[in-house]
Amino acid sequence: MEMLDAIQANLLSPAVLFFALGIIAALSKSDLKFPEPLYAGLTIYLLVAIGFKGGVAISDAGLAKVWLPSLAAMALGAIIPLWTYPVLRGVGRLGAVDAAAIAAHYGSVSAVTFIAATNYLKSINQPYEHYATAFLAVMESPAILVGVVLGKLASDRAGGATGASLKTAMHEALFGRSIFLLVGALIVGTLCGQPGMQKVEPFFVTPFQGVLALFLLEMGIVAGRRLGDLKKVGPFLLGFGIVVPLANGALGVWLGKLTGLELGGATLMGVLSASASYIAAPAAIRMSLPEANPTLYLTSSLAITFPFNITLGIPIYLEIARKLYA
Amino acid sequence: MEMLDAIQANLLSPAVLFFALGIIAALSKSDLKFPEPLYAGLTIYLLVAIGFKGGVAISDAGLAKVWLPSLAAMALGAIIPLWTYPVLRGVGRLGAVDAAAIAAHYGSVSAVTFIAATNYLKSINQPYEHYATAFLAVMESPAILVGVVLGKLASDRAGGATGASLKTAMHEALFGRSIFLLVGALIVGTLCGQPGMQKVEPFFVTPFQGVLALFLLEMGIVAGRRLGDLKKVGPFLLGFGIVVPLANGALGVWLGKLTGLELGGATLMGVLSASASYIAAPAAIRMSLPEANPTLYLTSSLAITFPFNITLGIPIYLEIARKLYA
Amino acid sequence: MEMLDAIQANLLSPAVLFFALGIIAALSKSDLKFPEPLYAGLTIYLLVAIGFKGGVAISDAGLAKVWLPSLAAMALGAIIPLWTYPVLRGVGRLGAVDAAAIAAHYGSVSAVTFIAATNYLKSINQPYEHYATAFLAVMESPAILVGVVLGKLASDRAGGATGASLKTAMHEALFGRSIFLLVGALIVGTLCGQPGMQKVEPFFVTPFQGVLALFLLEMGIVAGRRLGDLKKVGPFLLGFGIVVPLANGALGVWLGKLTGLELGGATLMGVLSASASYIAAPAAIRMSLPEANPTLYLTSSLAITFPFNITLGIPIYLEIARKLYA
Amino acid sequence: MNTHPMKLVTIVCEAYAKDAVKKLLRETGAHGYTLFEVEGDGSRGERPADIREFANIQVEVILQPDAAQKLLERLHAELFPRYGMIAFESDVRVLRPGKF
Amino acid sequence: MNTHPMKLVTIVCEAYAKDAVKKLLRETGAHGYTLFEVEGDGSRGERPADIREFANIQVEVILQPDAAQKLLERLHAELFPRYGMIAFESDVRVLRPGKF
Amino acid sequence: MNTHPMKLVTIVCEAYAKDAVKKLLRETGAHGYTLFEVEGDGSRGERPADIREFANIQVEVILQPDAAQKLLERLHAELFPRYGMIAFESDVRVLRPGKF
Ligand SMILES: Nc1ncnc2c1ncn2[C@@H]1O[C@H](COP(=O)(O)O)[C@@H](O)[C@H]1O
Ligand SMILES: Nc1ncnc2c1ncn2[C@@H]1O[C@H](COP(=O)(O)O)[C@@H](O)[C@H]1O
Ligand SMILES: Nc1ncnc2c1ncn2[C@@H]1O[C@H](COP(=O)(O)O)[C@@H](O)[C@H]1O
Ligand code: NA
Ligand code: NA
Ligand code: NA
Repeated sequence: MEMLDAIQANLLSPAVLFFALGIIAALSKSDLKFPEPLYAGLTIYLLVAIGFKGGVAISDAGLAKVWLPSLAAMALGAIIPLWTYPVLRGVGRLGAVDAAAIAAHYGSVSAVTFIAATNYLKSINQPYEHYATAFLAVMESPAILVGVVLGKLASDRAGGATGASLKTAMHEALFGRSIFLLVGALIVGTLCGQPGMQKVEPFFVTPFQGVLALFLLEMGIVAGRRLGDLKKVGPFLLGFGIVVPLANGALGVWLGKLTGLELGGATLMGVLSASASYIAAPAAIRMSLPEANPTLYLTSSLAITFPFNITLGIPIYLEIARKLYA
Repeated sequence: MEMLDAIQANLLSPAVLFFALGIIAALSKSDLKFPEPLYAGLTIYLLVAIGFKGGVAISDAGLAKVWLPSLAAMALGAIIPLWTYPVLRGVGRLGAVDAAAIAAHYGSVSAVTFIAATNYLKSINQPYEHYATAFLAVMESPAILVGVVLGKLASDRAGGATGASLKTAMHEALFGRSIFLLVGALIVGTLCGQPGMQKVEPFFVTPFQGVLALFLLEMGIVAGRRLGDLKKVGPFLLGFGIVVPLANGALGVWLGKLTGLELGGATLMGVLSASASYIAAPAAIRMSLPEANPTLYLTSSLAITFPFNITLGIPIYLEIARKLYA
Repeated sequence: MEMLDAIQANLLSPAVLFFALGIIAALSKSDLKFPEPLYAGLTIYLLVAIGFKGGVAISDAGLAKVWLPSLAAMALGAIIPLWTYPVLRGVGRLGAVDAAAIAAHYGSVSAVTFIAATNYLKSINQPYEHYATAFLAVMESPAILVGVVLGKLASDRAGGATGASLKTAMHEALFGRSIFLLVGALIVGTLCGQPGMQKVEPFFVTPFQGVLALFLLEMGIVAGRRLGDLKKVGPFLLGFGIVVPLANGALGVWLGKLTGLELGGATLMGVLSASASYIAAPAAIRMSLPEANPTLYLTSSLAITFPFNITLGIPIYLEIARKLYA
Repeated sequence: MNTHPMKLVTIVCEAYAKDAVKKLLRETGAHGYTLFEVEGDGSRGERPADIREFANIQVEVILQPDAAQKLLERLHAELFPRYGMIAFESDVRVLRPGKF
Repeated sequence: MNTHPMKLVTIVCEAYAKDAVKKLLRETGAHGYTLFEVEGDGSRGERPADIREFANIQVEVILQPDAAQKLLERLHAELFPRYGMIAFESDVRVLRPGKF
Repeated sequence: MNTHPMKLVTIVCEAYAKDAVKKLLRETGAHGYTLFEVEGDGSRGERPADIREFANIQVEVILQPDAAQKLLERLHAELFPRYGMIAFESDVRVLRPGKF
């Protein structure tokens, strides 16, 4: 009952409704389209804003509180590909490289899903540790590296076309633009603290939720365009894209509790664990494992898991956390 | 006297002054230019913001209040091409297809003019029905459809080159990006209501007037570039572009009063009626009536009627409303 | 001691830290890049906002207060190329056209440096005359014209390839987009005054510091990319790019005091005098003195003087002012 | 490495003609196309490309010679009268002729 | 459908040369041109195209052969010494020779 | 004014291949290149170019004939299997052959 209310509250938020509007735009073949620089600008804004806010929160809370759950988040990112890879191989009957690529996406994280979750918590007045952004920042890269290594091993065994070296993959995983912006802004925020925040708050904090709503309109268009690919990926990935996030979400919440987070923070750890990357991971994978089929990993992360998480997933992970903390 | 004051207040607003600055930029051949994605981004912002605000206003006021004047607005949009077409043919001696195209533009509406009018009313503390955005949303399409049908009939009779089918025109008139954004955001706003508004207000409402001022700078550049075409369109269209808005403005105000609007809402209905489209209509007409000469309809709507309305027209339509409500 | 604190406060501001982050992005070969329209959009926003604010300040203060220091600023802009040119020729052993080009850049001004300085003064609660933007507006062009004339004379003597005429240079120096925006917005602000300001404040004033921080991230990337050219320009220009701003800064502060400014305004006059143009001047010089080597003037203004000023220079010029006003 | 002769047809037109051109490409058997926004000037005046009403695009398509011929013919008959556009053909050589 | 031989001259240059190139086009009798922004690398280093100071454009113009020859000559004499640029010529075929 | 024959190689590929293509250009001796973003459609489906994951670029490079041959060979052997791309060659004439 309570959970249905929670889901309904989420579905009627501007962010989710604009996301739905974007999907309708794509399906109705409207010529509505965000020019690439606008998309890039909104992405930069969201990443810098969330990173900066998180950094200020770290400077408020002190590193002592942050390091343990951050370490757990990194471990989580590395472990997820290790358990999903055999599932994709064994149950899904996917090729080794495709399995590694998809596993990397689900171990990595989606910043927009995280942002939507913080907004949701805020809107229902559920407090959370603001430094949770640190988990987002450290969780993007490890899974990508693990996934690329898995794929390289498989593709070497098969003597397949070799993509860029592991070094390129590491550079992309550590200096790729989304990670660079997030980690960079986090550090800037930590150095500035509250005095810096006061200066930039009216730009980076106050209008943030509105910008997110506008951005989700574009994300809806992008995801909607891929809906046609759902038949190409088959029923296994469709199920995978919903069941695996639920499992990872529960795992993340539990680990959050274990490492001392409050209910809000553990929910966010669950959301991160459940989310799949569609910006950083595709870029790194496309360059390091070019033999992997982009339709498979992009469709599952962008057209299945992302919409699932921002509509139903987020309230569900909160509910799991509530059960665990009850 | 009072009207001169009203006009002066409008002329000295940042929005109108920035519009003038844009015209000067074009005339002085400054290399100032907004890149297309910036123009697109500002348009998306303005349409989403105004649509969302209107939707929230509908959810506040209830559909019962909104449906009758909205229906009147639709009818108005369909009627204007029907009376201006014979004028353009008979008095202006224009070809059938050109007449139909221009008639469609004047029946349809300019969202930016409407936005400028709401800002003007706000700045002089004249209350208005915020759900008036609904009239804007429903008034864009009907005139385009009527105009295309008029043009098709004429061009079939003449055996002229046939453009895209009426179906294409309808798709463009209903799913073209500006209408889609406006109607979509209106529905999102209606579904969200005040709780949604609270989240996005600092982005969609607070900075709105400033964004409009910046956008009008670009509109000034665009309109200014077309001023050179004024000699191409001849004195008839020059007069048409000022007299017809005045007539339509009065018609709109009167219809607004008839359907139960207050003074502010009736003024806005007048503004909509008086305004000519330069985004949605050109796109639909270019595709459905390609034989129509774009110089004629773009110059009259963009370089004559638009500047007239946002400088002198708006205060005049308010004055007409005041007379009618006195 | 106090000065070290002042420098530290500046270095830990979000704006300067984001600038540093941009440099790191360039050096670490991250693929982070602002699309050109985003850069253009941020530039337009900053120039319009600062110009508008300055114009409103003029309308508050009255022209009587503004004209004398503005005239001094113009003279300063014209004099700087006249004294730096012989230095560049004699000490730096640069060719006549290159010397003229560089001299023009140091006589002209950097709007972003000015904006960073006003933010700095605000953050340490140092009051300043807000109409100082007027000095920024009038100081961009004179130096460019003087520099072009110096270069033309030299290149005529040498019978070199002739660029565009002096007329083109004047048009660019007076109607080039950055100057046009700044002067235009200043006039709009003067005409609107406080009533206009109230409407657009939430867009042009409140989020301003945050936008500046984001913009400096991009400026860091742009400057960072040119760091590799430092070896090409040689030790003379390296020293020139730091010593000359210090000299000009002191000169500007002194002239500010002479023409009746308070401590804050004189500091800003010093900052303007010390800053070197990297937007308006390069455009005008490239067209009027195409024989001049862009690596020399762009690297010294963008990769030496600009970073120096926004990190160390601004607090130093304030300190000079404090000494002078003590 | 053998290269195979093929035709490159380039079309510069107002952006409103995009759907009509794409449709024609499909009908004349093109297996792909490449497209980008351009500014331009011609008999219909400047197209400064900063707002959609004046936007211009360039479409490039590689085709078998006879398909190119057919495309040009239909462009001339069906689209030239309706839209501001130019089209021209040139010779190129590709590596995988089966792809086009 | 008959096609007629014509020359396509392509110029890649820094954006600051835009006005000078346009002027030259007018003077050599071009009836139109097409232009777009590009990134590039060459003897004058990379032009990453994200700020105006490093912007690059590509200009394409279709001309009668002798006009093309004249354009190339004047580019070589007047603009090559002043701006970072390259230019090349190729053969194309058009449908309406009178238009160019 | 004498013009000199040279080859223009055009590559249309997904943006992720950018670094690999640039590397190949360097290795085959190109002295420069020109590059811009494009939309496209082909055997791998539409690339609407509004987000980076679906971005497409066009690279144009002028080369000596033998360098062009080598570039095409290596593209075919090394990059065609890995990325969505097409490449073609055409004849152009330049003014300063030493530059390329
Ligand atoms: N001679 C030409 N060379 C290159 N492009 C041209 C030429 N003439 C026209 N164009 C392009 O084709 C578009 C439509 O041409 P028009 O219908 O003549 O205005 C123009 O906007 C230009 O982009
Ligand atoms: N070999 C080449 N192939 C294609 N484009 C080139 C080549 N060389 C130079 N360019 C283009 O021409 C511009 C100016 O060349 P440059 O003056 O050599 O720096 C470069 O930025 C490139 O866009
Ligand atoms: N026949 C063609 N003509 C022009 N461009 C093409 C053609 N086929 C493919 N392309 C371009 O090459 C890209 C990659 O092609 P593909 O690997 O076939 O999807 C496409 O996105 C198009 O931009
Ligand atoms: Na995850
Ligand atoms: Na109307
Ligand atoms: Na200066």
